[in-house]
Amino acid sequence: MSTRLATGGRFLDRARPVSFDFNGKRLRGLAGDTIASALLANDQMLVGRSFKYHRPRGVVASGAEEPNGLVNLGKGAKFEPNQRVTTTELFDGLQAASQNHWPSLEFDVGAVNARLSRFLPAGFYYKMFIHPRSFWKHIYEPFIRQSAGLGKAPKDRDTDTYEHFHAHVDVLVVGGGIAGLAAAMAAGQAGARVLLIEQTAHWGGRAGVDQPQIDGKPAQEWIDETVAALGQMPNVQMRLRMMGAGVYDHGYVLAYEKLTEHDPSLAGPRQRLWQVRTARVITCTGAIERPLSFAGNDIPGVMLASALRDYVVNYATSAGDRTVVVTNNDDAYRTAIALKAAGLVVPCIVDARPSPAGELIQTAREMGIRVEAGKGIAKVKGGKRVTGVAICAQAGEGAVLEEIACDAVAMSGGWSPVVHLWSHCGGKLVWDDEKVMFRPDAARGPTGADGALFVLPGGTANGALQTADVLSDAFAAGQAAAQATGHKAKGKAPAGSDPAEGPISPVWMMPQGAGISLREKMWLDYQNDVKVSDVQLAAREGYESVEHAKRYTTLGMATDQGKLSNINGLAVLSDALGAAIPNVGTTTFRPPYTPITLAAIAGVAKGDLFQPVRKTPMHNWHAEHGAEFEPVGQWHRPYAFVRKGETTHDAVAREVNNTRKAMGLLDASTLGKLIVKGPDAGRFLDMMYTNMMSNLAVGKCRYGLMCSENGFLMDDGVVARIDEDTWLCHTTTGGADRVHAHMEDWLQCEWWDWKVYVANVTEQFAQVAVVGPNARKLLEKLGGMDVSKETLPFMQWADGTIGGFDARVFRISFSGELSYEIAVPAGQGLAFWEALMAAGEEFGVMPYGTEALHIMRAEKGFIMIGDETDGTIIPQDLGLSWAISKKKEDFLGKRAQERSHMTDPNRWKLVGLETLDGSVLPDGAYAVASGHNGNGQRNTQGRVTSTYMSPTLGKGIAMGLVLNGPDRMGEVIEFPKLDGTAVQARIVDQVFFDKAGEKQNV
Amino acid sequence: MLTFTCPYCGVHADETELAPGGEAHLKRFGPGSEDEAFEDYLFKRENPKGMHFERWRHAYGCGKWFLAARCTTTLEVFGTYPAQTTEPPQEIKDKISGKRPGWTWRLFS
Amino acid sequence: MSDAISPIGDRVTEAFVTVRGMGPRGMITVRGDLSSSKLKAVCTGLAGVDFPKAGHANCVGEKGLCWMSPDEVLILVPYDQTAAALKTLEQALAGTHYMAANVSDARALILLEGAGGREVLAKLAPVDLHPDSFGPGQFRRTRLGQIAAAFWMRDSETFEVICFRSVADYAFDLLSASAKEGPVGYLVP
Amino acid sequence: MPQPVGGFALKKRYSVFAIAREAARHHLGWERAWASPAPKAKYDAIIVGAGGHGLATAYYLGKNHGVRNVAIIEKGWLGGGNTGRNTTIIRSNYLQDPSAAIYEKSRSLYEGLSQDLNYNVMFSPRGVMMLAQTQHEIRGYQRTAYANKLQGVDTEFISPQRVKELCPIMDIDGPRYPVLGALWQPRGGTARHDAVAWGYARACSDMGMDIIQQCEVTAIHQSQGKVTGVSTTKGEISCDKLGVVVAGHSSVLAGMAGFRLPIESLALQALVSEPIKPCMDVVVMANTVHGYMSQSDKGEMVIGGGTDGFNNYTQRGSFHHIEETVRALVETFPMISRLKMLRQWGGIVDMTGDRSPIISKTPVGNIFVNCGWGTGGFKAIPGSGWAMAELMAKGEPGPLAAEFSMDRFRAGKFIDESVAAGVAH
Ligand SMILES: Cc1cc2nc3c(=O)[nH]c(=O)nc-3n(C[C@H](O)[C@H](O)[C@H](O)COP(=O)(O)OP(=O)(O)OC[C@H]3O[C@@H](n4cnc5c(N)ncnc54)[C@H](O)[C@@H]3O)c2cc1C
Ligand SMILES: NC(=O)c1ccc[n+]([C@@H]2O[C@H](COP(=O)([O-])OP(=O)(O)OC[C@H]3O[C@@H](n4cnc5c(N)ncnc54)[C@H](O)[C@@H]3O)[C@@H](O)[C@H]2O)c1
Ligand SMILES: Cc1cc2nc3c(=O)[nH]c(=O)nc-3n(C[C@H](O)[C@H](O)[C@H](O)COP(=O)(O)O)c2cc1C
Ligand SMILES: [Zn+2]
Repeated sequence: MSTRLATGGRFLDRARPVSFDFNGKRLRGLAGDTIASALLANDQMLVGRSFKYHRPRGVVASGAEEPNGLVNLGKGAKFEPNQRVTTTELFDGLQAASQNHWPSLEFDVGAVNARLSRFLPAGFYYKMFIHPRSFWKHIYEPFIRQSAGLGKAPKDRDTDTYEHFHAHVDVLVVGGGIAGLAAAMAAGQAGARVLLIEQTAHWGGRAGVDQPQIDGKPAQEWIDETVAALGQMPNVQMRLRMMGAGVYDHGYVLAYEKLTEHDPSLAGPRQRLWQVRTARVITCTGAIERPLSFAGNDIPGVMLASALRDYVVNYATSAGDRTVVVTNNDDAYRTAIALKAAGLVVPCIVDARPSPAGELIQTAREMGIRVEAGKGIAKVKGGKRVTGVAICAQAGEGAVLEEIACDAVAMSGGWSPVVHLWSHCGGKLVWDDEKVMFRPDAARGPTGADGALFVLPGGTANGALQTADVLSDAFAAGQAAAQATGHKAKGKAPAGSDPAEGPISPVWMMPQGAGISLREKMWLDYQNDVKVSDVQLAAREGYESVEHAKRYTTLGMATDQGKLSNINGLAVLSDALGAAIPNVGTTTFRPPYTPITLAAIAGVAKGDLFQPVRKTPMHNWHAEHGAEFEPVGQWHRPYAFVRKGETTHDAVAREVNNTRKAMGLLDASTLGKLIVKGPDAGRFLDMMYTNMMSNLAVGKCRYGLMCSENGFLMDDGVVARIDEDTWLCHTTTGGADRVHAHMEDWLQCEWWDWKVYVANVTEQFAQVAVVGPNARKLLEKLGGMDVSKETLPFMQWADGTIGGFDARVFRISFSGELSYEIAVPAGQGLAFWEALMAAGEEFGVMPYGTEALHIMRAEKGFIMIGDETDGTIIPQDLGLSWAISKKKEDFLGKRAQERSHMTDPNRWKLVGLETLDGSVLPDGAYAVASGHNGNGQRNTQGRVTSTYMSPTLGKGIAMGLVLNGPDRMGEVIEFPKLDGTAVQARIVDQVFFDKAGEKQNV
Repeated sequence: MLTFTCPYCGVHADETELAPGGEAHLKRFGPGSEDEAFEDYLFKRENPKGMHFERWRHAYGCGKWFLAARCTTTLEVFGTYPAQTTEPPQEIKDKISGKRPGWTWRLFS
Repeated sequence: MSDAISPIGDRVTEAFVTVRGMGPRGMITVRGDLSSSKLKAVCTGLAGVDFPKAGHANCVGEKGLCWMSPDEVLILVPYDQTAAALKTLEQALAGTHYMAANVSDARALILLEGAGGREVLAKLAPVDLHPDSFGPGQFRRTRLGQIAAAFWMRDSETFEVICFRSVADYAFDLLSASAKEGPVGYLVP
Repeated sequence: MPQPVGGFALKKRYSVFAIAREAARHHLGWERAWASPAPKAKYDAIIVGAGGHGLATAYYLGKNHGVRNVAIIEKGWLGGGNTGRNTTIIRSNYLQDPSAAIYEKSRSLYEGLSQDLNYNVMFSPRGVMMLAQTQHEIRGYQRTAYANKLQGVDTEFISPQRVKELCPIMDIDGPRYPVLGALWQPRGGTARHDAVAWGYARACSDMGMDIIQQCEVTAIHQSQGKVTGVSTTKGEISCDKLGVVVAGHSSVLAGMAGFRLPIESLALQALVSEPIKPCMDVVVMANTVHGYMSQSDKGEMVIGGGTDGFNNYTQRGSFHHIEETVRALVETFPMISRLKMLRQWGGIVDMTGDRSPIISKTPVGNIFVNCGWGTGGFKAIPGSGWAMAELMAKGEPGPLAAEFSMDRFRAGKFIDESVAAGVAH
């Protein structure tokens, strides 16, 4: 049974007991525990069920590599699935529940899959569920999906907060083991700006458990001194609970800091996502121990040897009373020694090597531990818990030599350096035959913006296993990184020493000649239930590439990303293919190193801060006066001002009618305003616009069209000539930034010798359109400048004051009414608006929104960018040829408009459309033509681009693009509706209201 | 996540401060040009696997367009230079030649 | 004429850094040949400070000059002096190729007060704000979260941040949220 | 079904009975899904690129046109390009006629593909919705719905309430972009991407075609304006016809043949969350905020967004796109906030000047290209293969491919889908 030992536990604070909940049971732990250590201390070996077969699962590891110990953590807004028990620190009141079982962890109906496992080998679903076709959607897939997933889906909205942080350093050291500490020391001493991060809550890594000698002292002493010394260096920053999540190109590293989740009493954000820019990254990420593949290696109680040791030393927790150790290397003997030293029983060390003989073996033997050399495990006995092992000769087929009763098995298949961060940006690996591992290939590392290697591995992560090598390697990496960033290396590497170790021997299967029934019980990927036999099946079926084998079997695709299984799996694959391991290669390492929350990625950008809202100076007034806002780009514009008791539709109709009969105010501040100035400004605008702008007289306005170089209409607006070399260009609301960038692009990159400056002054001004028959009366009442027809005729502008406000007044109209657009400094926008509203009361003033604006322009047959245009329309399609200068040799889009498809007489052209019954044509509807095309699609001859119920005319009006439309006035065409019926509409002139323009030219 | 040094303001800018602008050194073809030349100018792209010359705008900074010599497989940046030129500076070409002997890109080498 | 309203008004968030909305400030964008002595002279005359070098700002009180780009400088003056300053510019530069635009109302100004201002900004901007890399005198145009912004340091504990008027609320809320989340303990001990 | 041709025996069929039979002998009797032969000296047709499109082209060349002396040459492992790394969305609710035609052909072929290939590609017609979150999008999608009706594509514009019913985990009242409706294609969905490649590969191999992996085409040879063969890392191979179907590498292959394409190769990224129990039964695309999400049959949330803006051949992208996408989806689906990103990756997509694909003859005789599927070609695999096979077999495009020829750029005859306010996945 697993239990808490009476003494010891480096991380524990025995004075601070905590209580927590597991599957509704109240359990006790100690401050300093992880959930895993606390569960083990409570003899809770069973922690979950596997994905496919629902096999019982116990903790196997003690860190980030854990595949099994995943729980649903917390409740309500704090609920989180798939939380790893080995990396979750315990706190008082923590609530955890195991996953993937029904009705309970102990009795899981899904476990029937394990009995059926013979029928569910790798890739079974590709071969099954094919017939009959209709069964897939209704029977097969629902069945498969039901068994999907591990943790439960959260239900509530997360109430925690998250943030980002940008840091810039010379050297980022990832991993706070002795290697990381040494590397940081080397870089720090040299004067580089260093950030050292460690994913756990403790510095020192494995050395804290194994306690080699460093600089002649016990490792712990050296660790404490070094941490203190680094803490004193102003150029070194150190942070715990911060994981190096991903290395990206050009020295960008994502790091994930857990701030409060280990202690609910802390305030502040839950997690912080660091975006680090660094010249060099040193990965001192250590190594991960590999499991061994023997039958029954997934039974709870079979654990990594290093993990058993960690639990005893760090958490004073034993996984069992009697632990059999099985290994192919010396390091596992440390576990036997540690267990024995803690007073636990180690009945036997089963060593696959024929004649192991290092110092550690000596020590173990001296302690009286039995060592069985050349042996392997034939089979682990037990169901939800190990009860014993059968041992056999490693060289044979698994004939049982002896059964040994035990309640835990410590396995070690050797160590794999953590090369993830090295590999994220393309770092390659080399296979080390002697150490039986992939380690970073210094000659083929990830290179940065300058073409130099920017990730440097250090210590165990670089394949060094002995402490002396670990320290010198990491220190050298630290110095190299400092030198690369312009610092002078100083100091010398700390000296480490630990017992000399004998060679490891590669063991990919135990016993070596295991038959198929044993291989079907050897797990590689515990979470996804991938076994040795599955990988062999993949190889047999031709899924020979390691990537095919991965995808076919799902090996390494679970939440642990194969940290334990990948190397074992590819060794099995290469064996099955008869190929060398390095020729088979690994799968691709991808960020993040361990999973990070989506919330941390989003950071503060949620709710109100999700995206910026652009507001006009009058925004709050609108909000207080019933505005329903519409997003236009990031702007919020009032769609309509809805009064009590009105529908939005009513409000729009009222706004239109009132504007046409009395007067309306439109907040037009969002329209883009670009000043274009310089001796070449006229020439430049002649290139930008299809019309001629250079000959516009000072004081006058002209409506202009702007096309992309590809010929399509991209923006429109009124251009005013301010003085001899200054023009003011208005753009659409969404267009200001785009058009500004477009102008700068051409000026800077094509006509850079032209003397023109452009400034975007959109936000300098609040702009109000005063529209309607009473518009002039209102302005005259406010007074200050002459706005009469004579002084300020249509399509002119003037500067002056109105009601005391500095104003620039444009006489332009997008509604067909008498209309002034008045710009005042934005800071006075609200006051100006309020002044207009107050003074306008006697003239029936009302604000109107974008929908009324749209309707009024449609009644007048004016086009709207984004309605009549969609990125495929040229001005010629819209009857705007009058706005395309024939005199100009060139303008942007002119050449494109000469292409054969652009001059095709069969292009659809803009017309007005009027339903025969006065109804509103459906928006976006197509007009059908007879017959079908070569693909069996109904032929069409036009489509609706804008359509409204006109409050002015009391009937539906529309515009649309129709084949030869302008030549077909009066003809009736048919628009099918979605319900199967159709609407008939007549082709008419697109100007529905005041064709003569009598209302605006007053 | 690329970084470039803006040749105008000297800021070592993060990709998120920049706007990408596609292939550099395009020669404009206007009215009267051949269909093929115009098509090439607007659409046909080098899109090389290797050395490339491209446009970036320091959009969140000084607002200037600049050009960069960058490898599309290693993402190494060989230099940035102002957009007011029809050819990469010799110094950058030399630097590329040092590391990628025999490179060519359109008419440059 | 009524008083100009600054987009943020006098909003204040008190946290480990105080985020303070500022009243209107006179700002004139000048584009032209920054090497011209005429242009330099009129700018320095108006702002009462030396002409800044690339990437820098010289600001004293409400006045100052900020280097925006190789052909653009931003002149800061008290809000009510803007019109006069523009006139001066126009007179001095008449006949040369330049542009001067009043952008006072197009911008919002926010103050960050407290030693932690560096960290508040580093939560939002991809800029090296380490004291060795950024200090008083320097000027940076960049992004804050999802918007364009620029900042400089009035003194070692005060940042002045400018952004566009329309997103002033977003900028203020973003800076406030960052301030409220507390210090990071990285750039500021 | 593929018919046996002289000398080739049909593989053992996959079925539940076959599984039961094999279970009894521990699955030791399964045969290879496809052969790994050495290249022959000459083929009637060579397809470069064993992605979905290349394999489907080969398959329909054999099945529909009886051309079976075919090699499919792949520089890596088959299906390892974009076919093996996409977010698997299948839909055909495109706006423009040529697009709707080919994508709908494709979608309908997907419906019977598992049976056709005798390989379960797990096509899951669970429904795809494209959210309308602005007035502009409503109008764009309504227009698409009208167009689809006439194109024979079954779509519908649905209300926010219906959106919520179909996808209860969505916040349709988000403060920034409330959901105003959606374009809903009930028979759109997803398929198991790898299986599509593997199923086609198995069927091609079954017809006697050679799939040659780990073999890179390094040069293209021509004589008198016509293709004669290719050089590869496994030697010289002759052919009468060459199909270039290499997605992100199209410009490289075109360069070998001496012409340029209107294509740029950009990185497109995707990510998956850790697996959770089923909570989302439809595919949702939110184009205003730039993100889309579905839940795989294994339980992960499969997420994608926009492309990087610079040419890139690394299969890695810039993190800020992931940030933007995740931000959008956390806002749209608040319950995913505490889920974790398990893995992110990228693919090299081939973007054309109008964002629509190219299935075309080229300046060189008997070289045909199929490319430009960009961010949205997984859904097109069967239809594209069908159309490309017809083009290669007959030398002239059929109606499905006709409009996708590369001279459309010269004429200015674009097939622009972005007009319907959509991104193309
Ligand atoms: C992240 C991401 C998400 C996507 N999401 C979707 C989606 O949801 N829905 C959708 O419909 N589409 C999606 N797509 C697009 C879709 O994946 C592609 O359009 C489609 O897979 C292209 O298939 P293909 O066969 O043309 O290309 P690929 O699958 O890329 O195949 C091309 C093959 O050519 C090989 N090749 C290249 N050069 C050579 C050479 N010289 N010699 C030999 N072989 C060579 C490559 O190795 C590769 O295997 C997505 C793409 C990505 C990257
Ligand atoms: N003899 C053997 O077989 C053997 C095997 C392994 C280790 N060791 C010994 O263990 C010690 C190893 O020292 P080391 O410092 O190289 O490794 P380590 O494992 O002690 O330290 C690595 C540290 O990096 C952290 N880490 C890993 N990935 C991270 C990430 N992405 N972000 C943040 N932190 C991360 C880990 O939590 C750990 O604390 C040496 O004493 C060595 O001799 C010996
Ligand atoms: C639809 C889909 C679902 C995926 N699900 C998983 C998954 O559950 N676990 C996993 O590790 N990877 C998953 N992946 C990602 C792949 O592991 C891999 O990253 C991707 O295919 C790109 O290949 P590469 O990373 O090897 O370059 C998935 C990919 C796709 C396209
Ligand atoms: Zn710059």
